[in-house]
Amino acid sequence: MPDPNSDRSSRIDTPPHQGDSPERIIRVSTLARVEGEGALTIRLCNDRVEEVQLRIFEAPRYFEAFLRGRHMQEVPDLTARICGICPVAYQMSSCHALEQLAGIEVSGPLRELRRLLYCGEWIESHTLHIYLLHAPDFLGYESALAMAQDRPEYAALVRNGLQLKKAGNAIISLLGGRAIHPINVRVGGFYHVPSKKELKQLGEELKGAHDLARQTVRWAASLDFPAFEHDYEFVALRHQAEYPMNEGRLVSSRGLNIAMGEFPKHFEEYQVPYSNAYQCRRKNGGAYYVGPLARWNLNFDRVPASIRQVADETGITWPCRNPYVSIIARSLEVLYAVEEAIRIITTYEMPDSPAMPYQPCAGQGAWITEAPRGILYHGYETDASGIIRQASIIPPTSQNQLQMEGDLLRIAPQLVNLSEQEAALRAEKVIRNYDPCISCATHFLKLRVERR
Amino acid sequence: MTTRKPRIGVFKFASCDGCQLTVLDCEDELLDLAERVDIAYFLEAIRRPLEGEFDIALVEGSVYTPEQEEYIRDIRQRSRFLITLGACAAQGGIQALRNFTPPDEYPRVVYALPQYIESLAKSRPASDYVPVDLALQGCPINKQQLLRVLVQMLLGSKPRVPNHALCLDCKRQNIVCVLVAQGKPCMGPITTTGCGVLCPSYDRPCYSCFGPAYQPNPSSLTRRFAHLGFAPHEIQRLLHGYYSQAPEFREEGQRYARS
Amino acid sequence: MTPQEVRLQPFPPAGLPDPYCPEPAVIRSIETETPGVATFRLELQNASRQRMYRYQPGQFNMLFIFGVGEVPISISSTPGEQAGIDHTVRFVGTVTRVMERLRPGDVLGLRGPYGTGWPLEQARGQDVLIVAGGLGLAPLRPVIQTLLARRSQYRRLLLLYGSRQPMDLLYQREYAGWVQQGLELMVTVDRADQSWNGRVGVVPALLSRVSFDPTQTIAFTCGPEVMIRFTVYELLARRLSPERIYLSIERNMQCGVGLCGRCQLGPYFVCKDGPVFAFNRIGRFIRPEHF
Amino acid sequence: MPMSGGVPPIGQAVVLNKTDLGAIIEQLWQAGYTVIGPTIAQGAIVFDEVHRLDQLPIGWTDEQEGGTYRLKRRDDKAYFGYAVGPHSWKKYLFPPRLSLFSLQKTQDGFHVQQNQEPVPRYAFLGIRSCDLHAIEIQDRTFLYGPHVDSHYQARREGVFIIAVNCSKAAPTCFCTSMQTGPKVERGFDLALTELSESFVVEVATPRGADLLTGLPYREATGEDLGAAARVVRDTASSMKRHMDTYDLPELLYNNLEHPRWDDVAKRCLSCTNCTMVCPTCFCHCIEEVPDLDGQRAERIRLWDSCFNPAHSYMAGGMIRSDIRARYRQWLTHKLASWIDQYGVSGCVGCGRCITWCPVAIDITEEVAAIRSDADKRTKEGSP
Repeated sequence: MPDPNSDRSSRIDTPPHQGDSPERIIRVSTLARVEGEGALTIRLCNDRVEEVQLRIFEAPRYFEAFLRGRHMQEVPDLTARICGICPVAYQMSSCHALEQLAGIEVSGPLRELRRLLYCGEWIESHTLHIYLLHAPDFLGYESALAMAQDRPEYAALVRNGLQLKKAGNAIISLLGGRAIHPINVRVGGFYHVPSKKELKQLGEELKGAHDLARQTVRWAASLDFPAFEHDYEFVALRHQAEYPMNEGRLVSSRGLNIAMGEFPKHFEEYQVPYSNAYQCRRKNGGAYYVGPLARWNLNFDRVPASIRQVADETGITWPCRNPYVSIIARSLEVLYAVEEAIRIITTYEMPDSPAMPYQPCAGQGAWITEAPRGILYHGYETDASGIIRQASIIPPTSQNQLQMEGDLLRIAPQLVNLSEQEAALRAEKVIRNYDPCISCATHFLKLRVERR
Repeated sequence: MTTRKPRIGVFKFASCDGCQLTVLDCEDELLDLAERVDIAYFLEAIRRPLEGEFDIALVEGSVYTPEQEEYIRDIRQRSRFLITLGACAAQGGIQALRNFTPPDEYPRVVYALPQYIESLAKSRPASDYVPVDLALQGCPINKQQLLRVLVQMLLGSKPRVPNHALCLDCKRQNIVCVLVAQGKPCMGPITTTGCGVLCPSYDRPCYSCFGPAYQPNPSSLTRRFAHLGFAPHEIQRLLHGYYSQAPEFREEGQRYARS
Repeated sequence: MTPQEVRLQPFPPAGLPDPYCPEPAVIRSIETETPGVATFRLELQNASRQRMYRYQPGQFNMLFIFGVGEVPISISSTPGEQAGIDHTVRFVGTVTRVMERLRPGDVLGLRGPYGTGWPLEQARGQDVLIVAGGLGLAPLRPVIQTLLARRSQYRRLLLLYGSRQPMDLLYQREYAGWVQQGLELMVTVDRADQSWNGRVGVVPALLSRVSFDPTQTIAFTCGPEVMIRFTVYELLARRLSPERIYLSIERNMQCGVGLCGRCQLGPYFVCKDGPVFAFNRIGRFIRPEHF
Repeated sequence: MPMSGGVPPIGQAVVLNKTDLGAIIEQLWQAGYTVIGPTIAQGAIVFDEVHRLDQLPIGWTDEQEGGTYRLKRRDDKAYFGYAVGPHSWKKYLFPPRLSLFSLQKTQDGFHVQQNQEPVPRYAFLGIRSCDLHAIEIQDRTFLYGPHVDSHYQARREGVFIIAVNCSKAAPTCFCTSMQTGPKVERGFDLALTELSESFVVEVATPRGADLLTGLPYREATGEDLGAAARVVRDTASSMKRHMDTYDLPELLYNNLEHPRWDDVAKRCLSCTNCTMVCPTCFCHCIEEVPDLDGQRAERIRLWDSCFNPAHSYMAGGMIRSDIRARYRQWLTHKLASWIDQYGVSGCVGCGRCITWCPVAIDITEEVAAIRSDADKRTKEGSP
C-alpha cells in the first residue's frame, strides 16, 4: 500500500481494484477542515472492516523536550505555540500548574479576568468550528466560503458566524494583546490589566454577540443529525458552582470523581508496539470522550436557567450520546461564554496589581483546564531557580483519539454500500464531530489497526 | 490588469496553525477577500484537492519531515509568488530549538520508542529549500500586514514589509521605553516591527516573536542587559526563542551559552 | 527685562493648501523608449490648471498611483514645446512597476513641479558640455532642446552620453535631429553587441577625447552617482572650476517640498535646494560615501 | 499691595498661591482649550490631558542618566520638581501618526477628501525653556520654508503656553551649552517660577493677563523676584553635562571620516529612540493605506527617523547603508547642517537622546571625542 504521506493531496481517491480481490480501501489522504494534518484509511474485506487507520502526520515539534531548561515564567508563552487555535488553553493549564507548584492561588479580579479570557477562546474556537469547519458537513459544501458564494442566506449565516467569532477574538485581543498567542498572560496573572472603561467598551461589543449566539443555537438545532449513539464515558471537569473552565474535580459519566492531580492514577498514556503513537486511555483500558458534549452532559446544571431553557428548546434530551449533536453543545457553550463574559465585565473591579508575586522554587505541579476541545493536562517539575526539568502535556485530541477510532469502527459497516467518495466523506464527518486539533498533538501519532 | 482572479493556496508545514488561522481571523474581510481572489487550496477551511498552479502561495510552518522537503519543492513549482507566513517558515520557528541539540536527544525525551519517529534532525525554513519571494515575520503573523501585502499585490505593486526596529513604532505610539524606565530586558531595539508594539503597550518587554530587525546590533544590546544585571543564561534564552535560527540571534545567543 | 511674545515672523495664514495633495492627471501617450523604460505624457485633468502649469528644465514632479504611493520623476519635456508634461520612467520601483501596466487614458496623480532647474541663463555665451549616463539623460533632454532652440546664444554644445548596452540608449530617434541643429554628440556603451560599432567604455572616459576651454565652459551632468563622481573629478582635473560644474542628484524624495527630511544631503534638501547643484556647493558632501 | 481681581499688567510679575493653578487649568478648559500637562503614566512623567491639579506629578521627580530613567518621590510637594520626560510637545503639533486626507476612486480618476476632524486648540502647561526653543525650531521647518505645512500650522497657531523655569537639572541636561535655558525668555503667555509655597508668574500677553483676572495674586516684590532668579541660577550652575559648540559645524564637516563614527556604530542600535524623543527631529514618511477593495485609500503621515534604513531607500539600494552612516547623518544634521538649513542648531540640550538611548550613547561625549581627537591631531600637525 502506498504511504499516505507521499501523496500530499487531499484527493479522496480509490486505488484500482487489484484483480478480483474483494479488498476495498477508502482513503482520505489528508483530512480537511481540521486543525493540523491527519490521514484516514479504512480497509474493508468482503464488506467486513479489516483495518481503520487514522494517521496524524503532523510533524513532531517536541515541546516537552525544549521546555526543559527554560524558566517557568517563559512557559505560558512557549506552550501557547503548541496550538494557534486554542493558545489560551495552553497558557491557562501552564499557569495553573506552575502556580500550584509555586504555592500561590490567583483569586479575585485576576481569576475573573482569566475566566473572561477563556470565554473569548471558547467563543472564537467553537464558532470557528461551528460555522467554518462543521457547517459545510451538514449543508453539503466543501467550505463555508463556497456556502457563502452559493446562496445569500448562507452568506448571511457565515457573516453572522464571523461576527460572533470576532467577538471572541475581541475579548482575547483586549486581555491578551492579540487573538493568537496572547502576550499578556503570565504565571501569577497578567502583565497589564484592563481598565473598567476598556472592559465596558468590550461589553458593548458583546451585546450583539449575545443575539448571534442564541441564533447559533437555534440554527444548530435545526440541522439533521444521523442516528448514531453510543454509551461513551464522558469526562470533564466539574466545579461546585460554575460551569467548568479553569478549576474543578475530574468527573465522568461512569462515576469517576477525582481531584485533578490524580489524573495520572486513573489515566495512562501508552505507546503500542505497532505504533509510535501516544494515546490516552482509562487505566482499565477504556476509551473516553472529552470536549463540549462531555462538558455539557456533565455540567448543564451549572448554567443559568435561561440557557438551560434554550437547551431544552433544541428538542434534544440531555445528556445526549450522539457525537453529531456536539455542534449544539458547542453552540450552547458559546451562548454561555458570551453571557459569562458579560457578567464578568459588568462586575469587574480593577485589581491592585496585575499579577500575584511568586518565588521560583523546586517542585512539582499539575493542572487540568477545559480547552475548547476538552480537558488539557499539564504537569511540570522545576529546580530551585524555577528552571523546568520535566514537562508533560496531554492535549484533548490525544485523549479523544481512541474514541474517534472507535466511532470509525462503529460506522464502518454503514460505509460498505456507499461509493468510495461518499464513504470517505462520511468517515471524515465522524472525525470532524470531535473538532480534532491535530496541531495540539504534541506527540507524533501514527495509528494502525493491524489486520487480524 | 488581469481579469482573472488570482489563485491563492495556503499550505501547512510543521506549525501550530496560527498563521493560517490569521486568514480565517479576518472576520470583516474574509468574504470580500474570497470575492477578490480565488482561495483554491486551504486545507484547514476547504475540502478540495490540491491541483493546478497558484499565483500566490502562502506557506506556513517549517520543513521538519522528509515528506515536507518534497512538498515545499512541489509548492514552489506550482507557484508564481511564494510568501512564507511566520517564524516557522521564515527561520524554523520555536521547534528549531532542537537544532542546538544532538539529533536523537529530543525523540528520546518525548518517546519511549524513539526509533519510530520520522523527523529531520533540524527544523528548517522554506528558504533552505526553495527561493522565497517574501517573508511575513511573526509568531504569529500580523493580520493587518497580511491583508496589506495581499492588497498591494492586487494593486499590481511589489509588496514590501517594513523591517525597522520595533522602537520606531513604539515611540510613534507614545509608549515609554520599558528598558530605560524600568530596566526590563526589551528586545525591541533589535526586533523587527510588525506586531503593533504589543508587549511594551502591555507593560512587558518585547521577547522578539517577530525576529531580528534589519541590521540589528545584538551585541550592543546584550552588553546593556548584562550591565543591568541579567545573567548569561537569561540573555541566551532571550536570543534563543522564537527566532533562534536567525543568524544574528543564533550567534549572539551561542556566545552567551558558552559564557 | 520684559518678557515678551517674540516670534520669528508672523505665522503664515491658516488654511493654506495641503502640500501633499496630488491632482488627477491623464496619460495622453506612452512611448516605449528602451526595454523597461517609457515616456509618459501627462496632462492635468483640470484644463485651466494644465494651462497655468509652468516648469523649468531640471525640475521634477511627484507622480502618484492610487493605493500604491508616489515617486519623484524628473520632467523630460521642454517647457512651451507641447501640451503635455513628459516623464521618462524606468519600471523598477514599487510605484513604477504599476505604471508599466497603465495605458493612455488612465489617470494618475501629479503634484509639482518641484526643485531647481539647470542654470540656462548662466550658460549663455558659453560652451555647454553635457555628460549623461543611462536614465540621466531624461532631465537633460529639455536642456538640449532648449539650447538648440536658441542655438545662436551658445557656443559649442557637446553631449557625452552612455548607457550599459546599446538598447538602453534613450531618445535614439532624436539624435539625428539634435546633431543637425548643431549638437556635437558622442555616445558610448559599457557593453557592446553585434549591432554596435560605436565606442565602448564608461562615459567619463569620453571626456578625455574632447577638448574644451575651462574658462568658457559650463558642464551639466546627470546619471548614476558613480558616473557623476568620476565625471566631476575628471572635469576638475581638466581645470574646470567647481562653480561651472552642475550636477543633478538623485535622492529618495517623498514630500518634494523640504519637509519630510528624507532627501537630505549635508545641509541641503535635494527636493527643494536641488536636484541641480553647482559642485562648489555640494562637493564636500558627495565625497564621503553613504553620506 | 494686593492686586487681586484686576487685570495684571503685561510685562510684570505677580505672585500666586500654588493651588490657584487649579483655577487656571479649569478656566483654560472653559475657554475651549485642551490643556496638556505633565502627569504620571507608565513609570514616567509624560504629557497628557490635565483637568485637575492632582493629575500633576506633585511631589515626584525623575532620576536620569544615560540609558536610565526612574520615577522617584521627592521629600517635598513641588509641582514641577522634575526635569524633562520621555515625551516632547511635538507629539501635539506634529502628531506621530496623522491621517492627512483620503482618496476615493471615481469614474474619471480620483477625488481627494481632506480630513475634516477638528484640530484641538491646545494649552501647554509646564513647558520648559528647552522645549519652547524646540517649538521655535520646528516652526522654522514647518512654517517658514517655501512650503508651509498646513497640518502643523493648524495646530501651532493659537497654542496657549504656560512655561515653567526649571528648578532642577537632570544630569543629562546641557541647555546652558546650547543657550536654550534654563530660563524661559520668550514665546509664552505666562511663565512660572516655583517657590516653596507660591509661583512667581511672569505675564507676557493680554490673554495671559486675562487668565489671572479674578485670581488672588499679588504684585511680586523684589524679594520674590530675587528668589525666582536664584532658582534659575542654581539650576544653571548645577548643570553637569556640557557641549563645546565652538565652530561645531566645521569641526564635524571636517571629520566626516573620523574613526569615532566606527566606534559609535559598534554601540548604536539604530533603533530610532533618540530621534523619537528629540523635540526638534521632524523627519517623517508618507504612507498610502488602501482599502481591501482598492476603491479608497488614506494618506498617512508618520514620524520617521534617519536611523530607519528605509529612510534613505531608493529603488536600487540605501544611501546610508550602515549604522555608521546613519549615526553620522543624525549627529551632523542636528549640530551642523541644521544651522545651514535654519540658522540655528537642531539641538536644545534637553538631554532626552542621552537618557532614552537604550545603550546610553551620549551626544556630548561623541562630540567631545571627535573634538579632542581633532584638536590632538591638529596639535600633532597632521591634517
